[in-house]
Amino acid sequence: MLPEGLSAESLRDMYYCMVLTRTCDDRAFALNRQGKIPFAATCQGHEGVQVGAAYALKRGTDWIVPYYRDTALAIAFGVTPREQLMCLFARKADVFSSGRQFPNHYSVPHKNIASISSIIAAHVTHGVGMALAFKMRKEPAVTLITFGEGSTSEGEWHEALNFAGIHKVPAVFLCENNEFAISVPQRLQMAVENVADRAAAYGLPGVICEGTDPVATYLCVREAVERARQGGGPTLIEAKCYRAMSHTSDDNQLTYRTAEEIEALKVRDPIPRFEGWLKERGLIDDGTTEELKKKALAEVNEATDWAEEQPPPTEEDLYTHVYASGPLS
Amino acid sequence: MLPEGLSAESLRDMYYCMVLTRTCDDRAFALNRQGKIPFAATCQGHEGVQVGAAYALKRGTDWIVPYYRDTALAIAFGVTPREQLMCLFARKADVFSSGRQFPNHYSVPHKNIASISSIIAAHVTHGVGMALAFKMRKEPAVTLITFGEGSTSEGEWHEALNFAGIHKVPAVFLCENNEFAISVPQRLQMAVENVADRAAAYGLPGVICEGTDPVATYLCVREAVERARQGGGPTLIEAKCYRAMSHTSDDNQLTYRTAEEIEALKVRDPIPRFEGWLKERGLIDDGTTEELKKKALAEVNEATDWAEEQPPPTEEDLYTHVYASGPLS
Amino acid sequence: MAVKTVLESVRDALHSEMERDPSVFLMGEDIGPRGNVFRITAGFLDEFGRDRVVDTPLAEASIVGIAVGAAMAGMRPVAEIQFADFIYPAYNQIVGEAAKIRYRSAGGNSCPLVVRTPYGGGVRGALSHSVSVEALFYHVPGLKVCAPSTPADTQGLLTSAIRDDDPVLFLEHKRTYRLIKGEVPAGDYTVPIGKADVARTGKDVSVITYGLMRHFAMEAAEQLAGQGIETEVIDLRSIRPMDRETILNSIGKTRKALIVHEDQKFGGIGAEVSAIIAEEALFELDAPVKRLCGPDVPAMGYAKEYEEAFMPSPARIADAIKALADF
Amino acid sequence: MAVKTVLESVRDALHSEMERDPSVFLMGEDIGPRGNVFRITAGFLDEFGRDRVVDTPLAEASIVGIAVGAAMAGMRPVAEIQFADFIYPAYNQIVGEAAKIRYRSAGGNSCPLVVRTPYGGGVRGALSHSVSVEALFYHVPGLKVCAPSTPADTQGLLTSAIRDDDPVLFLEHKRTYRLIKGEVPAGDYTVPIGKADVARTGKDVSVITYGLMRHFAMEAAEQLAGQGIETEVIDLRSIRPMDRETILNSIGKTRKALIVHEDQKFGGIGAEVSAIIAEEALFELDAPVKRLCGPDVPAMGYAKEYEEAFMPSPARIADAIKALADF
Ligand SMILES: Cc1ncc(C[n+]2csc(CCOP(=O)(O)OP(=O)(O)O)c2C)c(N)n1
Ligand SMILES: Cc1ncc(C[n+]2csc(CCOP(=O)(O)OP(=O)(O)O)c2C)c(N)n1
Ligand SMILES: [Mg+2]
Ligand SMILES: [Mg+2]
Repeated sequence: MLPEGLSAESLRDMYYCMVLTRTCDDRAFALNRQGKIPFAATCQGHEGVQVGAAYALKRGTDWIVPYYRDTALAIAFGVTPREQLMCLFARKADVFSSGRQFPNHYSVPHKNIASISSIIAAHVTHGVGMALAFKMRKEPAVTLITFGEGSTSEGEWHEALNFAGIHKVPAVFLCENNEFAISVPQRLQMAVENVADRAAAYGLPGVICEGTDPVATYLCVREAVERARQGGGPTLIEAKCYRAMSHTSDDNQLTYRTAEEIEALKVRDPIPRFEGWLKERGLIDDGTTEELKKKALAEVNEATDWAEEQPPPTEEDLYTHVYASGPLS
Repeated sequence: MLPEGLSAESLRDMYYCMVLTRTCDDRAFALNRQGKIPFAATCQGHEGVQVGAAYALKRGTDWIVPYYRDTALAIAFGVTPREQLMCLFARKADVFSSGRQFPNHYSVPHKNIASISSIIAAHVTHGVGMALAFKMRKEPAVTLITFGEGSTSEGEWHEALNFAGIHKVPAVFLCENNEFAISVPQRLQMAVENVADRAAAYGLPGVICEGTDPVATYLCVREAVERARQGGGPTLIEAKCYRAMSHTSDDNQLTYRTAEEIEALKVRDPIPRFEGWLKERGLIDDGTTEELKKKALAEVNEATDWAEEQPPPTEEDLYTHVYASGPLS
Repeated sequence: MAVKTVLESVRDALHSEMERDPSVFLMGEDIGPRGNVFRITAGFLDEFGRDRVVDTPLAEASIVGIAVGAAMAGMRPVAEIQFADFIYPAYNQIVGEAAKIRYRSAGGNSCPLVVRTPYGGGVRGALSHSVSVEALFYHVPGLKVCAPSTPADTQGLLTSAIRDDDPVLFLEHKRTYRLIKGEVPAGDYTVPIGKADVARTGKDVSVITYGLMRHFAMEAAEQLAGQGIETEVIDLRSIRPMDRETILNSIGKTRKALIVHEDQKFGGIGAEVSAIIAEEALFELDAPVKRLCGPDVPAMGYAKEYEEAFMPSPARIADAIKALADF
Repeated sequence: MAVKTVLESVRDALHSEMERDPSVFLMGEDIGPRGNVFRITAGFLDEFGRDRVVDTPLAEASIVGIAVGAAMAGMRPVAEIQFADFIYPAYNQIVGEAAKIRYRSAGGNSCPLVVRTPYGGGVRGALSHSVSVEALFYHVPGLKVCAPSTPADTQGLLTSAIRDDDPVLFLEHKRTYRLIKGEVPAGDYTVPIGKADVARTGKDVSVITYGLMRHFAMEAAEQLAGQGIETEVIDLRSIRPMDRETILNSIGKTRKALIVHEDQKFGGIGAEVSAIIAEEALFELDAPVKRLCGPDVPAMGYAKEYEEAFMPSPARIADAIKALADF
């Protein structure tokens, strides 16, 4: 039996999203090592929660307010490999920011993806405000707001959840708990075992799911989204996942984590696990997975070559979009 | 039987503190109506929690980090009627701020009372930092940090409790819940029934006590203080009390609360209730209460006359204490 | 034309924009049943309902942050910070977020937000209810900052600010709320953001100012007129964008500049005004560019004596004008 | 004298002050096992222990707020904000609290706190890891702001900042961390807060600058020396208090001023420098007071092209000096 709401096809699509993301992610680091781009950030270990969450939303209606580690979420929500590579190369036609922001700061209004900055947790109130607007206008949309467990320490995070709980706005808060904030382990980030334990302070349900499992996350987020859509108010979901690589290409996790510890995480890799799950149910076979991996590689190769050729911003581009009325007013 | 740690004498002292505070409070509003001072803030309805809390602390060792509604706490912790009246009149020799801050912004370092501003919740991290210093220096001191229920909405409040919980600093967080933040009722401030429910988000015990009862509050704070002193970490205490008057002399609570509602609060007045409690136990009699009320009035009269005569700051005083090294550094 | 106070002009601008445009709504502390601590929005809750008059929790970062999100989703929120002294917790949302949303998304998103707040001293607001914050925000590209001083300018600029497609910090000098009365044109009245007002023409000295100090400068100018000194008074009204043209035109005429603001001198708005003049009109000057400002101490204190010593007065402004005229 | 990088000079100042004074301790994100994201405090945790090297939660307001409390209780905390772009959430604690504690308590309390943070661009830090924040803080009385540019000044001023009895915002230009090397005197070396450095003497034009731009200005000056233009380069080092005397002395000599900073122009530090000159040395000037600064756009973008277009370069500085020399 398939999980409610997911067809065999959408399960295979989810798998493909995860593979495509991994291919993009690996490409980013390869380009960084080649000296072609100065910076890369990873989502390896988070693909399950992100793809599961994306599929629980109604495309064209719901919005995502992601954070910088949400490559899989963005891709599952409609960001293309070309868009991804354009931001990696900081090209003028980069749809997210025209090469202004760091990579992975997704922003595609026509795909219902909100603009975010690098300032941790600053987007959480934005997602609440968007949900408030939907509620005021009696629109059926829900916002999914994501962040890491470290982000829950920020005062703005508290204020966002507090307001959301009082005004029962249609928002879902999804914490991708990978147990680290750069080098800081969870036990130095909070005195509770689960981020979900914080929900009680805001009168919200707090739910925990296995974040390496896209189906488990899907089911959990789906329930929360429907509750929010019905006017039942927000939910705080904690998806337990892990960070396979260093924080970004600027970090070296061996300065604060042992090689053994890192190695041991590999058994949780969401991609082979989901592959196994699909195979057990006869939804995919070795031939298909190979084919999909090849297809992803071809897509990412094409996107890389194309994006590399696109023009960078020019000096004049520095002055655009300061105000609606022009550069200096 | 007397409550643990409280002698008959200290119970009578507590009563006197409450009466003295009420006398100061009434005087402030009288001076305001007479046009002698432009501003007054009240603590009526909070005297129980404040005096109870003060008596749970070790004078000369522990510190209070109060907020602007803590007249009774300050008086019970050693602030004199003269000091109180000097700040009301904004005199140069006002020990709290030399007439720079609004009244009731207590600050008496040699009495272990920290300096606070009017910016809601900004002092909560300070109290945590002081406690951290005590812990680092292995001193036996505990900080008592107070605030209203509205203050718990601020992000800085969250950050303070989160850090305190992780590092188990010797602090006690005491919320004086009077159900209003100026005009905003608790249900628009948080989606939970009790502020104490928020403790769970920080791995702290959350305790509720009857804040109009000084003995109940004393017992509750005492336990938390001792726990903190032993290294057991902080506690969040919620003392349920009420605000008898408008927020300040600039407010008019009839714009957002009915006269009946306000009238009905009177039965909770901590002073007659505590008086009754003491009488039931034979710790005080009508003669003594009358005498103490007269004594308080005499003290406050003397302080008023004296303070009114003291010189105000001069133009040169504007420039002092900008930097340790002088006015413009 | 109706005569009203500055406070009433704020109320009227909010009221007519809320009537005109359903995407306009208000957020802030005590703006509901209490109708704001100055009673500006008294009655709004009953008229517009709880959805459009949102009494928020006591949390400034989220008052602005949630308004930013709503603005990104197509609303036109007007967020209130109860006193400018309490705006600091929202600094990240205003400076780090709102001001950069259009730029960082290369025009994909916008943030049509107004943050309005009462600022300034002279009402015995003490150390934490008297601050001037304009200099802490006017350096930020992507943000606009208004600080009008008359009822007409306040109503006209607030209306423009609400209709503006970018974030505007709208500063209302609280001493002017009830003190300053004036005529306001009826109907759909706007004043463009970025244009200064020549409040008074004169040939001897230019006073460049804004906020409460406009009124004090006008008083000083009237006094001096009796002594044969003709002062030109420029009320900037908008701090960012700043009307360089009006400033430079005036200097070209008077050849002497006095900048007056209540806010502290070092690094205040007057620094930029002076720098514009020193960069673009240096050889037109017959005297040093002078600044008469609040003193470089942390805040205005509670005691009357502190307030009086802190704030430039009409008499002190007149002295400074006279010194320049005599230069 | 040892030759070291700016980064090493920060490390050495922190290390010797921690050794010297047990009340000095560090708080910040990732300063423990990670040794700070630039590895400045690598090894400190093992040497000084968890009590004195506190890896905090991800929450800037409390990093500063808790440090303020500890400072009030007699400690000398050095709080780190990982990048200056993340300082905004702590604005209330720095501007509203730390800067006012001495004043508001009439000397009863003090706040010997250092907040240090890497700022500035040129390292492909993109929109949120490149900001210059000095102009958002230097207006605040009660606060001191340092922005040194050489290893010696960095070590000497950071040592002074830690020993100072008032709060100091200490800005480290992140591009200088590994780029700039120089000699630092051995032993207990301090540089007084509030004194500028005449980095180069000259008679034709004064360049007043600080941070990375000091080095770019020196490059430009060297180039021009070959063409017979003698540039005086003033490195402010401290932004508040600002060394008016050194600025004015230099203007008295060269009669021409160019102010250079990477931060945006409108309302930047250059405004105050220019205003000081226009107020006190107007008749000594032979040319308008010029400012060469970052452009008035919200931020430095990620693409190399944005960075290059944003930042003043030695070549652009040389052009501006030449234009003034020729004036
Ligand atoms: C306000 C702010 N402070 C600090 C940083 C630096 N920083 C970037 S990511 C990060 C850790 C975030 O951890 P978490 O929220 O758990 O997300 P994760 O990266 O683990 O997915 C930090 C400290 C920042 N970007 N913004
Ligand atoms: C940061 C900040 N925001 C707003 C205010 C204005 N203000 C002063 S007291 C108050 C209400 C506080 O309510 P609560 O914390 O419940 O304390 P209470 O006054 O009820 O004792 C408000 C909104 C302020 N002083 N500081
Ligand atoms: Mg994490
Ligand atoms: Mg309250």
